[in-house]
Amino acid sequence: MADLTVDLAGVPLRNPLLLASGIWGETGASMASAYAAGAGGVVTKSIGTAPRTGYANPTVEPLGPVGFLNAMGLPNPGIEEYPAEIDVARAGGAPVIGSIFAATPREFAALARRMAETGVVALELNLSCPHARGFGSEIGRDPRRVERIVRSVVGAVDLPVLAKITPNTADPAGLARAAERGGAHAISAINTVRALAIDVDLARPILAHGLGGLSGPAIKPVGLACVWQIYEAVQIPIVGIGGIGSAEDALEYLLAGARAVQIGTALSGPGVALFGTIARELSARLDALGIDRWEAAVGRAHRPAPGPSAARSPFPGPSRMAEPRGTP
Amino acid sequence: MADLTVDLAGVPLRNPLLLASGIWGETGASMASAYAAGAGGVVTKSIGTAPRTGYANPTVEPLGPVGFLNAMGLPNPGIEEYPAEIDVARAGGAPVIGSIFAATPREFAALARRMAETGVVALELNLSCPHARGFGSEIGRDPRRVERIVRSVVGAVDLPVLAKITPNTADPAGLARAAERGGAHAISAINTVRALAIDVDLARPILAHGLGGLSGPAIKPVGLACVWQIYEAVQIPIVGIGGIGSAEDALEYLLAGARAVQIGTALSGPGVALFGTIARELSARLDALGIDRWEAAVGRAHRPAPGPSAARSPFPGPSRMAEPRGTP
Amino acid sequence: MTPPSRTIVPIEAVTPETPSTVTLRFPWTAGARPGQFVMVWIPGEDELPMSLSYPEGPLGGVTVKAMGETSRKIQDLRRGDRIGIRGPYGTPFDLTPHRVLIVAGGSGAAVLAPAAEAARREGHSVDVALGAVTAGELLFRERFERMGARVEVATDDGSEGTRGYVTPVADRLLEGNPYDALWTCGPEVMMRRVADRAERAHVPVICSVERQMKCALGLCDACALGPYHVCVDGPLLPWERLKDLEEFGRSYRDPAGRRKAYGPGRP
Amino acid sequence: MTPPSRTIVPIEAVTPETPSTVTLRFPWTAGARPGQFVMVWIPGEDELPMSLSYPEGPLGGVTVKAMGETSRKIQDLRRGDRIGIRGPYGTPFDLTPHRVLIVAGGSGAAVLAPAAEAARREGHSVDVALGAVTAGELLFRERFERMGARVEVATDDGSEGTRGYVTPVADRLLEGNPYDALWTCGPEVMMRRVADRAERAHVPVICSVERQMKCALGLCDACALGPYHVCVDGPLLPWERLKDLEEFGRSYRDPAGRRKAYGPGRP
Ligand SMILES: Cc1cc2nc3c(=O)[nH]c(=O)nc-3n(C[C@H](O)[C@H](O)[C@H](O)COP(=O)(O)OP(=O)(O)OC[C@H]3O[C@@H](n4cnc5c(N)ncnc54)[C@H](O)[C@@H]3O)c2cc1C
Ligand SMILES: Cc1cc2nc3c(=O)[nH]c(=O)nc-3n(C[C@H](O)[C@H](O)[C@H](O)COP(=O)(O)OP(=O)(O)OC[C@H]3O[C@@H](n4cnc5c(N)ncnc54)[C@H](O)[C@@H]3O)c2cc1C
Ligand SMILES: Cc1cc2nc3c(=O)[nH]c(=O)nc-3n(C[C@H](O)[C@H](O)[C@H](O)COP(=O)(O)O)c2cc1C
Ligand SMILES: Cc1cc2nc3c(=O)[nH]c(=O)nc-3n(C[C@H](O)[C@H](O)[C@H](O)COP(=O)(O)O)c2cc1C
Ligand code: FES
Ligand code: FES
Repeated sequence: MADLTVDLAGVPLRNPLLLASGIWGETGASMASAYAAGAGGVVTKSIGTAPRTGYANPTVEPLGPVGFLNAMGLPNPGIEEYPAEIDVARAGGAPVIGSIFAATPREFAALARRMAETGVVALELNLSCPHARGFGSEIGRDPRRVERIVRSVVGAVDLPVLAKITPNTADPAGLARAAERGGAHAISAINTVRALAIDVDLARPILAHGLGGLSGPAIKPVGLACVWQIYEAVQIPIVGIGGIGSAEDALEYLLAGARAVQIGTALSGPGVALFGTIARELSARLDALGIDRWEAAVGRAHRPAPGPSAARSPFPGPSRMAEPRGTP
Repeated sequence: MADLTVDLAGVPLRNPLLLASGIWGETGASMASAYAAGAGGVVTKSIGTAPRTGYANPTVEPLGPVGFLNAMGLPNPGIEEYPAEIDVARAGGAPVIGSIFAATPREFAALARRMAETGVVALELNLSCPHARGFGSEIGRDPRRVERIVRSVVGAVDLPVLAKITPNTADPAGLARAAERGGAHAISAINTVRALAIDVDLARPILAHGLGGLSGPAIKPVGLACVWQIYEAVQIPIVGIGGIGSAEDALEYLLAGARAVQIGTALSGPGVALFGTIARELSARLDALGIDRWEAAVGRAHRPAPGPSAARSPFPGPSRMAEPRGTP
Repeated sequence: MTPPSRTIVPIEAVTPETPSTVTLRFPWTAGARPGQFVMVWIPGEDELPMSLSYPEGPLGGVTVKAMGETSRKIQDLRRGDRIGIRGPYGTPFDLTPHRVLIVAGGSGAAVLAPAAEAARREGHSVDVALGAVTAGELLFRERFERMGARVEVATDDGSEGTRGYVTPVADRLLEGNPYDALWTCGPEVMMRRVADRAERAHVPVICSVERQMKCALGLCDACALGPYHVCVDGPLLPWERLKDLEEFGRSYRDPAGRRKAYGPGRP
Repeated sequence: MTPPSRTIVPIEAVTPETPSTVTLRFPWTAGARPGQFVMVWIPGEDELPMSLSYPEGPLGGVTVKAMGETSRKIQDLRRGDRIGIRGPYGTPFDLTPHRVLIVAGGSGAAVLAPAAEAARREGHSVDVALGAVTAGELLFRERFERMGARVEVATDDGSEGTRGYVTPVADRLLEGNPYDALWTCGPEVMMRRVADRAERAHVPVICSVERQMKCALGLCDACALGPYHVCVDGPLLPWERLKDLEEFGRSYRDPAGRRKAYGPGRP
């Protein structure tokens, strides 16, 4: 059985499958059940200084096999009320990563300090929500601001800090480098991709907020490209996010450079039971590939086998059939 | 029957459905058959100064219902040989928009001059190919370079110039504004979205070039968001591109702000017959919506009906059933 | 795994049911079953979860009580206006029980009337305890009677039937009759009381539960109720799952996800 | 509209067919039919279109002649090596004709052998005119004989059968026999000549055509031949569609899309 344990910037996880921020993360009970179902850990909904109701509905539009479009508007109960939810999740045993959003380095630091007191194992900075005015990718698209915010948070708390990067940029690697310069301990990539759906009959955007963010199968290739580019640019670990719904998807991210992954949209339907399913499939698939430890294959696709051995197995192990050439 | 004719920056088109660059655009015969099948016009493959073979295969990877990933590497016969193909397309009656790519404003201008002699009705500048080193989005992500290139081309030729914008940016509207400042007569948006697919068994990227560009259904919401943002930022017309495969898709782009659209990936399967199908569906759908001219509804979703009338028909015409309230 | 997509439908009929309640009918055949709900988009306003009071096509329907801003605006829609519908979502009623007691408070009858109809079509017996603030607000009373159900009513103001809450009526029916299922929808305090009694009488209870909803797709956690998501695990939930949840009947979450205690007078 | 996706398969057998040709067999059952092709990915090298010499599962197969860099590398693959396969693509043979003449030049037999087998299974008669540079290069000669086809051969060097091209052999068979179909694959000049004669004998001709391929999905235009795309409209094209194309047999396009004249000695 392949070893799925992960060390994520000093945080030990039983497996690399994390609940993505904003999915099943508003209540402690939901986070606890994600962990009970097999997740390696959970990321909270992004929490701000004050309570926010978010945008009016429609906040989510299903786009068939392509994925989901959403603009929730960062609804959250605020940092004063939210710690009670973290308590519930932690009581269930889950390693909780606290996601926060704010507008300025100072506000980020204050929020981080408060979040750090709740017993979370790490912080994730939402620098990437594509549709909240004054937050998210509106600030996270500028490398200098990313660096400043990360530095401010890293100076304020004693926990690993993950910077969550937007794909809505010409240069994801540049944003990741900025976060690394600021002292980030890991990069999370990606958040949703800026997107829109229009209702033709009514001649208006479907989401109440107009623009939203695309998640699910459509963005898996986009997330992979970001992780790929970031892996070549930074030394710190990467958490891959975007369209992951199977062990195969998780492995693509692993080979592109992700040390852990987050799962969001794919939970719609199977629910958190998906974590258990993927964890089992992952072990089996790693065994079949001849990889005994998940962590041993991080970024492996960046050094593909050259020349004639390319068609040989890239991994030592059972899938390689060594037979003299020409055997019928 | 709704009127589908379009004036695109002074170029009259019989309908708004154009063949996208790089699809069926390497040979004159293919472009001619797209027009014969019902397209309003065709955009050529992006042509450079010298012949290029492009990358090794695999250059294209089908990604199921999500779309296609490709990195062709801008293969093209070069501007010296290509005019013969344009002759064939024009002989078939097609209004041909010549797409060009180059590395510098000077090279763009020289190429534009040469392309203008072939009898094309307009030029499209590929400032957005996401995977060719030294070309495309590598230069097109910088608004100042976009402005300089466009200005240089506009100064060199007497034809309408369309600037084709990348979605791999934090600010598509900013790129479009730069093109408008440079004198562009229209914006084409979008090119493919930077993306990657990895083969897990072989632990390597599938495309020979590694990174590629995503096209097809997955990017329709992304293209719509770009067109939406650009429409709010510029006065010049917009050509919407990305994941269009039906009249409904085209109408979404229309309402988001596109005056014309281009179709690429969706031709895989139905072939250019799709142009005729969509043109027919489009007329019928416009009729049903009570819109008598395609052009009359450009950008309509930016001014949705307010308050209580939102649920009424946004268009005058047959789909509105006016009945006294409470009729059983 | 592809969720049902949104369709825009013209309203074909607007029927006032009570002074505060209106039924909208629209062409829609999605194979929905009693107990399921849809997300109803009022363009330019909001999108609300609504049980299908007419789940089967060709005309689907929802019955909406004026509560807050949006549900009040819905009362003003007219024939020909267009709304968006996505769904159906959630769990339908199990129609095997032979003797069903229905306990409906306020707009709760919206989801229970089609369930009762389906049970009657299967030949099962249906008794209904129907409550409202006043006689004119007794929702779907005639519809229940027309299908051959026994209907007993209670009104807060005593303008018809028993004065006061519907719970004593339900208790009385439970005592005198051998039911094999109790289906209830209404204020949670009411459902808690009713279910408590039914449990003692060994009658299995199904509650139709309402919570804040945003995605309706089991993603956003807005509808979390203990470990359940009302949009996927519900809206019908058996009493065994609910009774130990300290939230049920006591608190709900507002759109920010804050826990709020149920005030007097609200569900 | 979802195109077939790529699968990675281990090579189960590598069979040298002639000194310059090798057959790769791999587990693959995609319901392909004779005449169709796949894109074969040699990781780290290239991806090439290859007709299926064994279209039906459980072991699919392609037969590859060493031509350029990649097809030469393919000769060195061994059992257990993994390749990528996507497809099947293109049009299959219509198997209704009762008396078929097959004219194969060089590696053209790769696509024609399984077609002949399928025709034989339908009980049809199959005659084969098989050409190669030299006796050892006569591809699938025994396979044709084993299925009960009449085989007549020609070699450029006269080491077996008629000396010279295969076209005179085909002409002779055409003169002496009433065929209702002629299927051919080989150098385009050869196909042009053969089809020309067959037309005069009123025998309908199907040519299996090769062009530069990139997407194989009818998108990139690399395989354009007149108004056709070989990857979707072909690779089998009836002579009526080809004969008026001035490119057919005379020019092809290189990977940059430049038109190149066929040199002597190449297809
Ligand atoms: C699965 C489901 C099915 C439903 N079916 C129906 C139906 O068939 N018919 C129908 O009329 N309604 C139904 N509802 C309720 C409906 O969705 C709306 O909540 C209701 O119409 C009020 O919406 P509003 O926006 O007008 O009011 P709001 O402005 O949201 O609120 C009205 C009042 O209720 C309070 N309130 C809001 N939400 C809650 C809550 N969850 N708990 C306690 N108090 C709250 C507010 O504070 C306010 O005082 C259903 C809800 C769910 C979840
Ligand atoms: C539908 C289809 C089915 C095919 N089936 C088979 C098959 O079953 N078996 C098989 O061995 N091959 C088949 N081929 C040919 C195969 O795909 C390759 O073209 C061949 O193996 C040479 O590839 P290479 O990369 O090794 O050589 P390259 O390096 O591409 O070229 C080898 C030589 O041929 C020349 N050349 C390349 N392409 C062409 C062309 N289109 N026309 C003329 N000259 C050209 C080059 O200039 C060079 O001299 C098929 C091709 C197609 C399109
Ligand atoms: C409904 C919804 C809400 C989300 N909320 C947040 C959030 O609060 N903070 C955040 O950083 N990301 C949020 N995201 C983004 C996800 O965490 C994730 O980055 C994205 O959805 C891509 O992953 P997926 O394709 O697996 O869903 C949200 C996504 C969805 C679909
Ligand atoms: C195979 C392929 C080749 C392409 N080549 C070019 C090109 O040469 N120049 C260009 O500007 N865009 C090129 N594109 C991008 C398309 O023109 C278009 O912008 C993109 O595919 C999105 O549209 P679609 O989803 O309808 O395909 C290419 C796309 C594909 C799929
Ligand atoms: S409404 Fe979003 S999870 Fe139920
Ligand atoms: S190979 Fe691309 S169109 Fe045929």
